[in-house]
Amino acid sequence: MAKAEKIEIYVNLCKGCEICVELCPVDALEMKDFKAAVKDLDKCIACMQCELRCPDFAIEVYKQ
Amino acid sequence: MAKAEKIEIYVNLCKGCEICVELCPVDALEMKDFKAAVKDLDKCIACMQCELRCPDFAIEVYKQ
Amino acid sequence: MAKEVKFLQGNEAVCEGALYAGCTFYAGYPITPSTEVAEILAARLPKVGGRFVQMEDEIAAMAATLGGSIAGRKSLTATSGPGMSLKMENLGYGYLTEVPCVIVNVMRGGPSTGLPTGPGQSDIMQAKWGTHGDHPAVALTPSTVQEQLEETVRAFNISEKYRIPVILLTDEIIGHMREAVNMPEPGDLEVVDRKRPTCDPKDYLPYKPEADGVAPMADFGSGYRYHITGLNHLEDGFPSNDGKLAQADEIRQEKKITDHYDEIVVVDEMDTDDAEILVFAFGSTARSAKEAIKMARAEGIKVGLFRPLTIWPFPDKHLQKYKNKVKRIIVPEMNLGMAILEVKRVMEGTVPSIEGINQIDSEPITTITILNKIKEGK
Amino acid sequence: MAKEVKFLQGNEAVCEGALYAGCTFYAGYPITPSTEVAEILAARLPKVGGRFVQMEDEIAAMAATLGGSIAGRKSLTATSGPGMSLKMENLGYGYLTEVPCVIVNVMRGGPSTGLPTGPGQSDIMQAKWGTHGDHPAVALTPSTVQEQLEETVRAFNISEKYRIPVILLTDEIIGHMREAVNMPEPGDLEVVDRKRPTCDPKDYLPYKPEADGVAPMADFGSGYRYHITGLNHLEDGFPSNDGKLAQADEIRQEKKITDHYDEIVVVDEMDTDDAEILVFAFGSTARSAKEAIKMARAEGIKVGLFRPLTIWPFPDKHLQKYKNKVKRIIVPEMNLGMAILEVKRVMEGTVPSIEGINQIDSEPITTITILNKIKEGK
Amino acid sequence: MAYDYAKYLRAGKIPHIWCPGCGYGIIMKSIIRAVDGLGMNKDDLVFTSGIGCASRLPGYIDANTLHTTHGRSLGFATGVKMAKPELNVIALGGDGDMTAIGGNHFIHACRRNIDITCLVFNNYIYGMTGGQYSPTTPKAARATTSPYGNSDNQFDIAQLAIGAGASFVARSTTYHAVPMEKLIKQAIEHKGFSVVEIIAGCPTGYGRKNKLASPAGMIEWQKANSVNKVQWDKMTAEEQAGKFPIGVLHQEEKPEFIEAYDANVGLS
Amino acid sequence: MAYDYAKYLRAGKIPHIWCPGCGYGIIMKSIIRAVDGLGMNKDDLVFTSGIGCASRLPGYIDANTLHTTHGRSLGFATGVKMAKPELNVIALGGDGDMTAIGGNHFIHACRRNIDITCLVFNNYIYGMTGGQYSPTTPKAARATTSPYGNSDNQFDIAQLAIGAGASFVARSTTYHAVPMEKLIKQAIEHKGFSVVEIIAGCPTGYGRKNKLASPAGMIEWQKANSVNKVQWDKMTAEEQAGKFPIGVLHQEEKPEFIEAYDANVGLS
Amino acid sequence: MAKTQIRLSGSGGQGMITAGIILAAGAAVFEGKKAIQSQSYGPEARGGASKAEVVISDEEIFYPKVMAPDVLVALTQEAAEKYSKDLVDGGILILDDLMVKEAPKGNWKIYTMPIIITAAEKVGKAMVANVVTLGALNEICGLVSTETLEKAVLSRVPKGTEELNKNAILAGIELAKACKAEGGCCCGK
Amino acid sequence: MAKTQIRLSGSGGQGMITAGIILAAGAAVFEGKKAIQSQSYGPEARGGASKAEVVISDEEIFYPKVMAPDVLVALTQEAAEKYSKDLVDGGILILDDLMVKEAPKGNWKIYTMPIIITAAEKVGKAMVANVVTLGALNEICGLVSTETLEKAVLSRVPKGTEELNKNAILAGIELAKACKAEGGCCCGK
Ligand SMILES: Cc1ncc(C[n+]2csc(CCOP(=O)(O)OP(=O)(O)O)c2C)c(N)n1
Ligand SMILES: Cc1ncc(C[n+]2csc(CCOP(=O)(O)OP(=O)(O)O)c2C)c(N)n1
Ligand code: SF4
Ligand code: SF4
Ligand code: SF4
Ligand code: SF4
Ligand code: SF4
Ligand code: SF4
Ligand SMILES: [Mg+2]
Ligand SMILES: [Mg+2]
Repeated sequence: MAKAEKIEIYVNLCKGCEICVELCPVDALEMKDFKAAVKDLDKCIACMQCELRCPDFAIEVYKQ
Repeated sequence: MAKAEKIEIYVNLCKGCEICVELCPVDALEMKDFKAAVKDLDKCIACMQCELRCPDFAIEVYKQ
Repeated sequence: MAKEVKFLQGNEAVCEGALYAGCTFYAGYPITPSTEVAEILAARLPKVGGRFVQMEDEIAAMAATLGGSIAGRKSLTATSGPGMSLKMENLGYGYLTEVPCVIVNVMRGGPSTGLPTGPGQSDIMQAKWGTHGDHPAVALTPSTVQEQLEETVRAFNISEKYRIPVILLTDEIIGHMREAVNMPEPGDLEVVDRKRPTCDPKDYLPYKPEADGVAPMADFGSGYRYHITGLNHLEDGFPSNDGKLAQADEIRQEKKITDHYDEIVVVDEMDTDDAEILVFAFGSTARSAKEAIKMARAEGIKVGLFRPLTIWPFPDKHLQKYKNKVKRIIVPEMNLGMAILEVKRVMEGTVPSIEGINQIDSEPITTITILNKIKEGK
Repeated sequence: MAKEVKFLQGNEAVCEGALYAGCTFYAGYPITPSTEVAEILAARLPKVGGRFVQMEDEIAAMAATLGGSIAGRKSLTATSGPGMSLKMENLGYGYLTEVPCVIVNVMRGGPSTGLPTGPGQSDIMQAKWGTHGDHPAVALTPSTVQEQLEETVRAFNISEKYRIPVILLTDEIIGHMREAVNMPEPGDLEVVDRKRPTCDPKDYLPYKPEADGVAPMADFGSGYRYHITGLNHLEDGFPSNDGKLAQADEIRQEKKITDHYDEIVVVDEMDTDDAEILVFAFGSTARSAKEAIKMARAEGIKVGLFRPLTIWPFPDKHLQKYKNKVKRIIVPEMNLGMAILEVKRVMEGTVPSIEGINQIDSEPITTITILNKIKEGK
Repeated sequence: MAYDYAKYLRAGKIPHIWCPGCGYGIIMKSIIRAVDGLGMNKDDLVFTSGIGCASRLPGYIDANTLHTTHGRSLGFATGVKMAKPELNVIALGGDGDMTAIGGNHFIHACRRNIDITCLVFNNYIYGMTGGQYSPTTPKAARATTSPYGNSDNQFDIAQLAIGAGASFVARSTTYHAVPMEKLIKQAIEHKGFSVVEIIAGCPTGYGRKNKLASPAGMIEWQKANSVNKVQWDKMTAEEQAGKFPIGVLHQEEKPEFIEAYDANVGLS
Repeated sequence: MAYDYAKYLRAGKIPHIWCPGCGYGIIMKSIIRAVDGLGMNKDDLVFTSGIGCASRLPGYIDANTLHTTHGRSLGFATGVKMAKPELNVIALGGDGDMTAIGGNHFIHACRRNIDITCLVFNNYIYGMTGGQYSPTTPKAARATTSPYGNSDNQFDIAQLAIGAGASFVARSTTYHAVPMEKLIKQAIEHKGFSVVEIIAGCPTGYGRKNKLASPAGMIEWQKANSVNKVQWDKMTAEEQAGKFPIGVLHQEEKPEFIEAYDANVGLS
Repeated sequence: MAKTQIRLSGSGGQGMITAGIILAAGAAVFEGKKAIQSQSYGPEARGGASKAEVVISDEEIFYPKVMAPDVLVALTQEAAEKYSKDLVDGGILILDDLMVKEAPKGNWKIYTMPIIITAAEKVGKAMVANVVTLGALNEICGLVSTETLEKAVLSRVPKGTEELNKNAILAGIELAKACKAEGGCCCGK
Repeated sequence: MAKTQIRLSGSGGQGMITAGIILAAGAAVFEGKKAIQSQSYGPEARGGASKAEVVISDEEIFYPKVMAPDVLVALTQEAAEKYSKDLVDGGILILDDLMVKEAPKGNWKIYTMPIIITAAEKVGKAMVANVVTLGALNEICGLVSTETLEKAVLSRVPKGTEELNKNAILAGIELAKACKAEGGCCCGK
């Protein structure tokens, strides 16, 4: 299973819609102060769902 | 075969389009001075094509 | 018994006015800042046996509004600048065929899409000249939420009485603000219904005017079968190429409005008796003007307010009284100078100075701006 | 070498003018009495590498005309009253986004469908006020077939020079009559092309005016990637809610035209030096006016002709010369009184009598009618 | 006894303005026979139209008639019908009126499924304005604005109506004067939005420029190129080429707009 | 390395104006990946739009961008394309923009088969004006102008396009961000008029009023209710009920308008 | 010739408008005269009775329409009736004998001649009736030179029909001559 | 009280507009005062930061908008920054302590209080934050009587939520009292 090296979240761009959090198949993300945040990078399987569907260019997943 | 008793042509209404003359299957009508006219009432089989397709309410066929 | 007081938004008051006047049909297409009129009537109309429809665009909305009226219902449509521009062709049809209805234009900012959520008063001239060809026009310009209600009723009344589409020319400020309104009870305000024919249907001539220049109008489906066309037509409603008759008919149509100037044109004049300065202001702008005048009067300046509630027909007659009387006229308006052109035309050089305050920056013209202009002494 | 003389229909001359000016795109929707413009250009444009398209309606036609110009072609559309009313929204877009193009309105009779095959001059005010919001406007009114050609070229020139849609406001009489035309050869008439940017694309600001108030305009696809919007926008073309800047931009747009009044406004003045009576006439009506004046002069009456070839901007400055000078102004027009309102406004009461001749019976106003009015002495 | 058209005609309005041989007179007669056959009360009958030769029809019919602006027939009709759903509303227009400038109202009326009968007189041309090409002018055909032959693709009006959601769609021709009458009857009786496209000859605007035979020749052409729907469905694509199906092309049950509205808002 | 969207975005214009969770950001990214994937030159790329939330998109893209009047995107696009056929023109708009007020231009562009790529952002609502029902708002759904639930019938945009004559018609959703990108690519590469309808969530205008879950819930809904065309064709009507097909729904070879015109009038 | 007002009328397809254009163009382009041609349309632009009007003058023409024609050509009964109403007293009326069964009454110089028949039978093509008309009209009224008329006609007709049209002009001239000789009618009626 | 200009601001869904309407309606309908409520919209009418403005006066109100507020309530940081710019010198600024991390600077009397938390936790429903706001605002500024405020609130809330809303008002009043007592901040910070 693929892994992520890094998940970058730009809080200035994040509008807190929770799409990434809710669509993450492995629950690797969470909301913090109305913005998305990484909950557990290790869980991430680098499926890219969050990056693909973030409407605000606010999250980037760097594969290992 | 049906027959017509009378074919009425209203020359004040007839615009001389020749539709009736050309569509008559038995050549019972003709043009006269740019208006439709009965050529041969006997030939008429009262098929009503002329009346149906005269755009100007100018021809009426009375069946026997 | 004290009247019920409601705290209403301007657009809501338009709906109350429409319902009071007996409106039972609305066809529209949404556009900021007029959408509340549609939204409220969508909920309210069915409760009074009326129907609401959202059409595919403003052209269809204007068409359906006229269609509803032709079938006998008092009909309303509401829109704003871009939608108003689209309605122009069918509005012209409404004039020529003399179909009553009310069109609300909640004026917003800018030409084209402009500043869609801001206010403006730049559609004044369009309300008279927007469609091609000659025709009379009636447009009303309320300044308060109370007037939004009352002028809507009056718009329907004029429209029904004179068989003419009437424009309620309000703006985003009045449309969106909320104020207390004394709710009229049945009977408080006059409600006019169009004249309907009483003659034998076979004698009915849909454009044969009575003494007031207006012909009775039959509802479609009421047994009076007749023809309506946007071609120039005769008294029987059928088209004619006779230019002389067409001309006579169009002059009659103009006259049916100009002959009733006194009934149609309403002007609010305040402190004008001894005024040396007149402020000509309408709609939301007139609010600041009124305050500015009060402040100026307090300082002893002889200034008065001329506030047309009817902007079309233009209040020539009312205004002419001030010819050779006032020394200055100030015309504040949220456009680059429209009503001022008419004021100049009417005053025919008899007023030494006619000055505009023209602001199209999406902000209402303030009391201070007008007061300063008054004090400027030119 | 003698010029080639062609015997052309007025609408045909418009096409010759457009081709002379370098028009290579036409988008339209047919309507009497303007259809010949489309029909001729459908045949002629491909021969000069141009394209013709019949759109689904006038709204689309106006849109495509603007689109063609944005991609760099001089573009034309032609229509008449009802079609003109439909174009209003997109015409307003053309003003705010400053896209050059020419719109021909062959004025016909009546409001709405009216008297579609007859002439009229009732769209004068619409040409200025038809779309919502503030904007400058330019409209030209030729009187001869020769002028149909030349004014079409001038319409394109103004449009290109000042980045503004220009209306050629002709009428059914001039549009459909045929007269001899001296065909201009290349170089005879000035042909103006819009300023295009020469700067580095990354420095390009599509609405940053040069000294003349006009910004260079880049063709789409020429390497200058930029944004066009009907929202109020900044110099970079992007929308802004800053009302103050919006206001400044709209004032700049008005000024780009008013500042060039002398270049844009052309008036033909005949026998006016000693005139006590002025006839203000335009378009086909001016023909009869000219003849009537010649006849009146022959009888010793001091009458002159004031014939605007540019009706918008209104020729205020030219007309003001006659303030306190002429005793009467007669304004014959095929409408119920439009240009006369402007004349009254400009003359500010300095002319004892301003009288209209208003005829909308589908017939041209005759020489005799005007002559009689001149002689009436009021 | 000959058919008594006069009953539904306005006295003194005939002869109509249509050119010699114009197919529209044939359609008018079929319409009259249809409404007469249904025994419709003239007081409850509304005809609306836009602008064009076709749109002049309502002026001749003794009913409530509304000759509106170009393309807007259905917009007005919608207002009339919503104000008084008990009226029978027939909205008509030419191919240009209904599918060029009026195309948007056409597809939306189809979508809404409002109980209006819509008759599209398709003569493949803008007749009234002298013969410019329309959205149905055949490829390569000459029109005043297609001097090199028409380059544009065509609408199949019936397919457009079906795609937009109309619940009754039929096609006929002036050759088929009697079947046309029946289709119009069916369309009127159908609850919901019904479209009947009627192919008609325009000798003046279309025929002349396209070296088509006489008015009668245009009618013969219709006969030769139309195929009954039942048979059409059995034909191969090659056999279908250049021909068109006639008859009822589509029919479905679907909630009618005003009924649905009234039920929804508590009016019924 | 994360995807470099910045290459096609205008500097300093992000964050965009769309609401939190609006599906349009997802579409914008798919569009960028599509044009980037095709290696398109920004100088030759034109985006036109009308008015609405969707229509704000061109402002963010570094290309030749034209934000026009409500519904008229395709009219302007037609002018641009005819003036310079060598440009790649993408016309986009919302369901209201393209199929309500712009419906006529939509069907005529389909008919003409002009080589423009048309993207319809279907969020089932008029988003920009605050949530009035649109021609695609589902039956019974609440909108500010359907307080009793929507009574109106819906367009099937893809069927409308097919009925009008479009030569490439596809549908996707914001759930299918990658397939959407591929469909957009195919649409751009198709010679002729191509339509891609994209279902997108509008949490503000539609979701709130219809007790729909979060933005993510709306995306999940798209996943649950869309069916690939191949599979769709195998389903029974009952199985299809309430669902919609995605993928390429129609594709045909048909003369492109400008090519046909140029050949016809001797320009090519 | 100060100013002559001419009206050419008939039914839609008879080419009267083309005839009017040819005549006016001839006068304007080849003889440097002032000339204006105009026409009127029915409800929007369709078939039916039609007329073309021509004004020819040595001086500038202002009012472009014919107010009261000096000359009227009518090739149909309907046109003759409709358009003769304002023909000036003492004016010239040229009628086709086949189509106009009954000449309208007035104080006019009336010429009735077989224009259509001549075109169809003598010249060989009914279509050129309008050119025959021009030949006859010009012979009677002397509006332009025969060379001008020929040049004007040839500049507006399709290639390959030059001879046909020249013959039509000549046939028209002959008709007019015969007609004048016989005092207004050359149909032998 | 001659004329008080009040601005209530926050983000789209926080109900500040409703709060403004309730306050103005209360003053106008139940106390016979003059009151105007207005609001502004983003580019066309969509989400984002929003504000409601209320003017209350004993006399007729002409200019309907707030030119420079005497009182500003801000429930988000963005609103606080954007809308405090023209707050009058010496004006009142009421902030939510959770959402506004950094109070804008100015010569104002600033009250920072846990409005949102109170609504969610103490009253039990985050949705009534706007009514809590009204309670607090009115307690601080004394715009209308508490009865009026209660009547105004109850006339605009859904049936069945009366108790909830009454509690919200009271909670707001309490907050304000505590806050005043502690000199502007009752969050214990
Ligand atoms: C807004 C507007 N645009 C254009 C016209 C001109 N016009 C009148 S009828 C017509 C088209 C007629 O074609 P069609 O609808 O097919 O009817 P037909 O005459 O062929 O029966 C046009 C373009 C008009 N009257 N109004
Ligand atoms: C002529 C005109 N009518 C109405 C409007 C108001 N308006 C702006 S956007 C819009 C509809 C938006 O809906 P849609 O096209 O579906 O786009 P969305 O906002 O949902 O993306 C409307 C009605 C307008 N700007 N212009
Ligand atoms: S999807 Fe994007 S905007 Fe939404 S919460 Fe996640 S990072 Fe933020
Ligand atoms: S890449 Fe996939 S697994 Fe990793 S955080 Fe994003 S959605 Fe979750
Ligand atoms: S079909 Fe009618 S109009 Fe035509 S020729 Fe026959 S009778 Fe006359
Ligand atoms: S009824 Fe039939 S057979 Fe008799 S004349 Fe008419 S078409 Fe001919
Ligand atoms: S132009 Fe064509 S459609 Fe119109 S009346 Fe003549 S034949 Fe009929
Ligand atoms: S209103 Fe709807 S469509 Fe518009 S930006 Fe917000 S979520 Fe998106
Ligand atoms: Mg047609
Ligand atoms: Mg939408």
